[in-house]
Amino acid sequence: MKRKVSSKLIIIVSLVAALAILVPVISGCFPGRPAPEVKPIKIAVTTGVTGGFSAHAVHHVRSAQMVVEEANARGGVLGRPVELVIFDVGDCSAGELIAARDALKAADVDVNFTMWWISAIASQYMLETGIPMIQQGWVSEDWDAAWEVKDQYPNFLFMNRDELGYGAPYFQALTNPELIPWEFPNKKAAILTAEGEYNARIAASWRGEAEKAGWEIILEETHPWFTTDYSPQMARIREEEPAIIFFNSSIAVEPIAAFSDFLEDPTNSLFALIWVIQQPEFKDTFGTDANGVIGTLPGVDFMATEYKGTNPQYMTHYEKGKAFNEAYIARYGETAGIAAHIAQDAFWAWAEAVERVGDSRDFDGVIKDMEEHYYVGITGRYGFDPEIKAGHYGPENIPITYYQMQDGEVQVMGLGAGRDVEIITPFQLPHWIE
Amino acid sequence: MLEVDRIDTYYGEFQALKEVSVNVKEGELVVVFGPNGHGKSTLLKTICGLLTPASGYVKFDGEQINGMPTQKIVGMGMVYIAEDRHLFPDMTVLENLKLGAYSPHARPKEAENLDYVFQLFPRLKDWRKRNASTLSGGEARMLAIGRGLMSAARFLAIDEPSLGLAPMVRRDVFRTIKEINETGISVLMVEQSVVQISEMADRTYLMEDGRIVFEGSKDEALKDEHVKEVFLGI
Amino acid sequence: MTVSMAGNLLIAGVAVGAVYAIMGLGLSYVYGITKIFNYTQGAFFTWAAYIAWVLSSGFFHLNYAAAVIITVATMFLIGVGYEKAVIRPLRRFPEWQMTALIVTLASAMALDNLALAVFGYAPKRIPHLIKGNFVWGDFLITRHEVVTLVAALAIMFLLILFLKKVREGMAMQGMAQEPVGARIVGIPIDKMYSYSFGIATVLAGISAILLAPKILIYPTVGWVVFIKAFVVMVFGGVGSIKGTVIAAFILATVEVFVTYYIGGIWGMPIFIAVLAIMLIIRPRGLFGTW
Amino acid sequence: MVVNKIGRKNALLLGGVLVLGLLPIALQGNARILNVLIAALMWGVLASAWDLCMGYARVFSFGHLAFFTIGAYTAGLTARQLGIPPLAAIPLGGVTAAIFGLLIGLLCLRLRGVYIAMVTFGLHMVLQTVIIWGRDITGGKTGVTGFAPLQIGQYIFSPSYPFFSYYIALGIFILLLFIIYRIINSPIGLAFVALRDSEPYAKSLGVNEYKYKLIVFGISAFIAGLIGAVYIHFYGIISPVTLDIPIFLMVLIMFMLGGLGRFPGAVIGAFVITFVTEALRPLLLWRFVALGAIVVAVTVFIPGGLMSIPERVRPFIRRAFGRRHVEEEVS
Repeated sequence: MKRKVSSKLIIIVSLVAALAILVPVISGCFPGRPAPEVKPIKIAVTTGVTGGFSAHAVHHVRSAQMVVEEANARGGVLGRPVELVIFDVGDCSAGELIAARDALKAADVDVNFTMWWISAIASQYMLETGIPMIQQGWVSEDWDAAWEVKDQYPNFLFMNRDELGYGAPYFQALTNPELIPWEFPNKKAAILTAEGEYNARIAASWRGEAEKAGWEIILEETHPWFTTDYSPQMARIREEEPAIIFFNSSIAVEPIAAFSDFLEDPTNSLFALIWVIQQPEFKDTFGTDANGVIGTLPGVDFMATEYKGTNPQYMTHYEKGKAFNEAYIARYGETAGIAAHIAQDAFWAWAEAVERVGDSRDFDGVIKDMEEHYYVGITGRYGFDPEIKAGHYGPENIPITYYQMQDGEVQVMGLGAGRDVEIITPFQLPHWIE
Repeated sequence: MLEVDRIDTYYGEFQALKEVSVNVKEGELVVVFGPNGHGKSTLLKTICGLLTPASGYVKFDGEQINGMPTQKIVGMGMVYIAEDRHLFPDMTVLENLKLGAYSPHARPKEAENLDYVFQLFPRLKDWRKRNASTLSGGEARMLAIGRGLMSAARFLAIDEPSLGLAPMVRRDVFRTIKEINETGISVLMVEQSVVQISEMADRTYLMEDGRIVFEGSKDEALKDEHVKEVFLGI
Repeated sequence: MTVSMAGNLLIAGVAVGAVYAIMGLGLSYVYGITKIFNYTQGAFFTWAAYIAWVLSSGFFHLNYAAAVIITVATMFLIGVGYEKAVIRPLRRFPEWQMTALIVTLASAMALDNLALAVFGYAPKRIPHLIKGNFVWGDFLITRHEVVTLVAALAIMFLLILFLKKVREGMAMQGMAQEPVGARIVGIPIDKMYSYSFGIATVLAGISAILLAPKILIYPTVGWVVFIKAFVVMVFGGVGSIKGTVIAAFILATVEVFVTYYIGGIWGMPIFIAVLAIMLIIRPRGLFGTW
Repeated sequence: MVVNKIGRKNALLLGGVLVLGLLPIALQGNARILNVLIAALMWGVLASAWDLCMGYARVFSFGHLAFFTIGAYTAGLTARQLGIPPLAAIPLGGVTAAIFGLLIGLLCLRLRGVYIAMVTFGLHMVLQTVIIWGRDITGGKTGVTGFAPLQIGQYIFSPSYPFFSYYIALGIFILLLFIIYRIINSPIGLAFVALRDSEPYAKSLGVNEYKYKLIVFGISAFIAGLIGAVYIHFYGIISPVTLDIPIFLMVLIMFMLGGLGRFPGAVIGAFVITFVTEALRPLLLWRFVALGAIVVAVTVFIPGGLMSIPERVRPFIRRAFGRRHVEEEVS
């Protein structure tokens, strides 16, 4: 009996002790900061540094760091210093995004710049906070759930809507004799697609347009992310020799692996990527071996290229972009990835709106102002359409750009969408085509 | 040659050996008797380094060996022949014997020792291509002893060589051990039953509940009242 | 499907199978000898590839043969060091194999992410050992693939020879079959554990050198190969060298044909489905001994 | 002595529950921490169910994350397509997972350890592919969304109502952990504990071992599926990201770190890993390097897992206080 009493006592004491220890420890994991004299503007960058998009997120984070330094050098936003809050959402699973949302709310940020989120519903939770959320781009159907309630939550914008660029218009451009003056040996195409909704939708749209034009799809294939062995697919390609190989993937590793295998024994085919051609890895891996590979991107992105056109409007983008590229290379020793450029434009478009509104906490007001004004950046002129919550496309706004690897560099081949393309640098026949 | 001085050995919190002292002189054949589960095997395992005593020490040729890894002890010329044999089941008899001579000092004498083992157990030679797992109890026992001899040991610690053997085979095994002993190899053997082999032992110990309760020559053992009580039920 | 098509696919399957075989041998070897389920094998693969890259095309621009030798030697030291630092302290405790499982898992996680932090996500390429192709009519095989195939078979025979004829190899096998027996005859267990890890890590290194020119190097590359090697090991029968090699060729060929006919996304699931069917028919794998 | 010991253990468990119950009040409803706690509770249940299988029944399963996902998808899809209310959809998720568990168990439980791991991992891989491939039904990589949430009055079980949701999650947590606890202390559970400690006992158990393993496998699949269904109702989404290797590793590490086959260990591991991961987040790229290194270091120093600390400390205390219970313990 005596022992029982003592064990009860132990339990009560340990309980109290546990609570006393647990609460500060857990709270300690989430430190709050003492408020400084001038309240800084807090901008958040929410991106999957450790997830599957790690390669892009790195550029996103670096670019954000540069933008904040530059903003502070210019005297901040609204005369207040700008502070950067980076939040890693890993693999973008729901739990990660909820944690991000709660952390950003706790940090009381003024705006949230995101890269590409897969978990749309979690984005909806983020929208509930009212914090403006400016996302780099995605296929809007992925946002179905959030899309339905977009009137309820006006506080988000897309920089781009990717489905406008890569699907049907891309096929049209590839078969546009002005852009690509090459007589196709046959009307066969192979589509190699990475798993996931984003690429699946692009593939479906591309395929639909190709079939409408009477082309035969000899191979349509979905591979897992980070697939690096394409020998069976290449075997099929070597047998059928399709005129176009459309490689539709968002991670540079995949096209690099596929293209190296392709080069072992190439066929007379165009090798067409989507925006991955602008990831520095691709260029750095192949150098001049890749001469002839084609890619596309919504928005002008003049990194590491020379603009040979004469359009003064694009000249502006080019000068700005070139300055940024040089600063980026000077600082990080490598070419900026695609996410870096859009991150620049997203911030300055927002900052200009805040300066006009005069209050960073007027969330709806800032977004409304962004929708009402144009911003001229590195990648294009941004005028946001309130209907689609995204930047306008078109030669005046965000042009669709087609690229080709020439002399080991990514060159702008043409600007425009579909059949309406302004030629900048003439197409060169890929070196592997006989 | 071997001095065991007041060792205590634990299995977790269970104390299996309590201040056990045993010694074996050069060329002697010493037998430790005792009922099952009273710490005899633990004693041998502690001596040859499979277990580490919590206190006390084990000396071999005057050098302290408790705490040494087994392979070093084997290298010094002591080998343990286990009760449950621990042969390599998926290897042939010959491979088992070869691995017996793994220790660097035994390697030069490998061929010589192999001849000796085949001479002692001619049947092993016939079975040298057979898998060890297919051997019967008596055959496996022979192989275990043979493998022990391959290590060019000067000291054998044999754990219950008679366990599970038919009386005829048992006698064979004992006779062989005696023969080995007569070539000058010291033997410390552990047995359950005192009667069978008491005549071949130079000295005997009785172990009960982890303690040595009797020490003396074989004649003294057979006369001792306590020993009789334990083993003969008198 | 034409004959040349089938032939080329078969060649592709055999070439991929050779790499799975080497990697599978490493896993099977560690598991057979130490009964440790070594998750770190995949991370070692990744690191071996990065080391080879740093030595050859990355920074030092060494002669490729020198790079290979240094990589293999480094991998042996890494394997031995890993065993000594991380696995050996665990071995004193009961049920340590289970604990080893978590340690190797966590090390794999740490090492993969370390590669990400150090080298970034940009994929790296290392050159083929030999450039060029062999072509007979419609059939094509790269010289590199031939080297891989020869290496796989050579490693298989060397391993069998080592385990059957060399005293150290026999001792390792003895240790696997009967650990206490191995201690009794004076086999230095600690050393044998370290060496087994060293050898397995070397096998991971060799497969990395052979595979990396074909599949690029990126921080999680080892996982994909690891999982496939794991399936290969189980299919062939754990601990069986011959079984592992045969299983590697069968599964790689199946994978190549499935990718061709159904799509790449089905490669892995079918790979595993074949394994499941196999295990239901033969619960110990092709040549499993237990 | 023995009775007293179990009594003390129960009291400790009760105390743990009490602490968990009081935490939100102590934290003054801090939404951020509460949402992380809810995640820890859910992972705690999954890790415990997995541990029941791996630590007690010694079935080397790699399929529990798949069961979790099956439960989640079943609940989400039936709720969306058929409009089934959450209270029916959640158990349905559990039952479906259990059916899959029993089928897989029937196939593979006679195999040996690693082989079971491979077959169950096969389920994991196939499931991932089926989800991506069947995008018309499953939503592909985007996942399942858009169904009625679990709602009581104006309160919704979602990250937007952390205080309310925490108690719902805690209730489910206690219920499911109680089931696991009862199984561990049932004759089957005790038989498994005895089995892992002594081989001869395994033989005396004979033919029934297969049956018992199957039962435990089914139950733990059920619990995993159920908590998966709870997960999707809480977050409103599940996607195949859940089946990616990092999460798989994290859950495995949770119960391994807590202590394999030491009952509340999995829960403790889940809490530790969830919070450490969260606390390390500012390290960005170095986060998982640090996490992995910490787990390796902790395991090398405490090989039996966190739950073995008392056992390992006890002899030292005993020695320090000079009390010797050696004989008593053995008898």
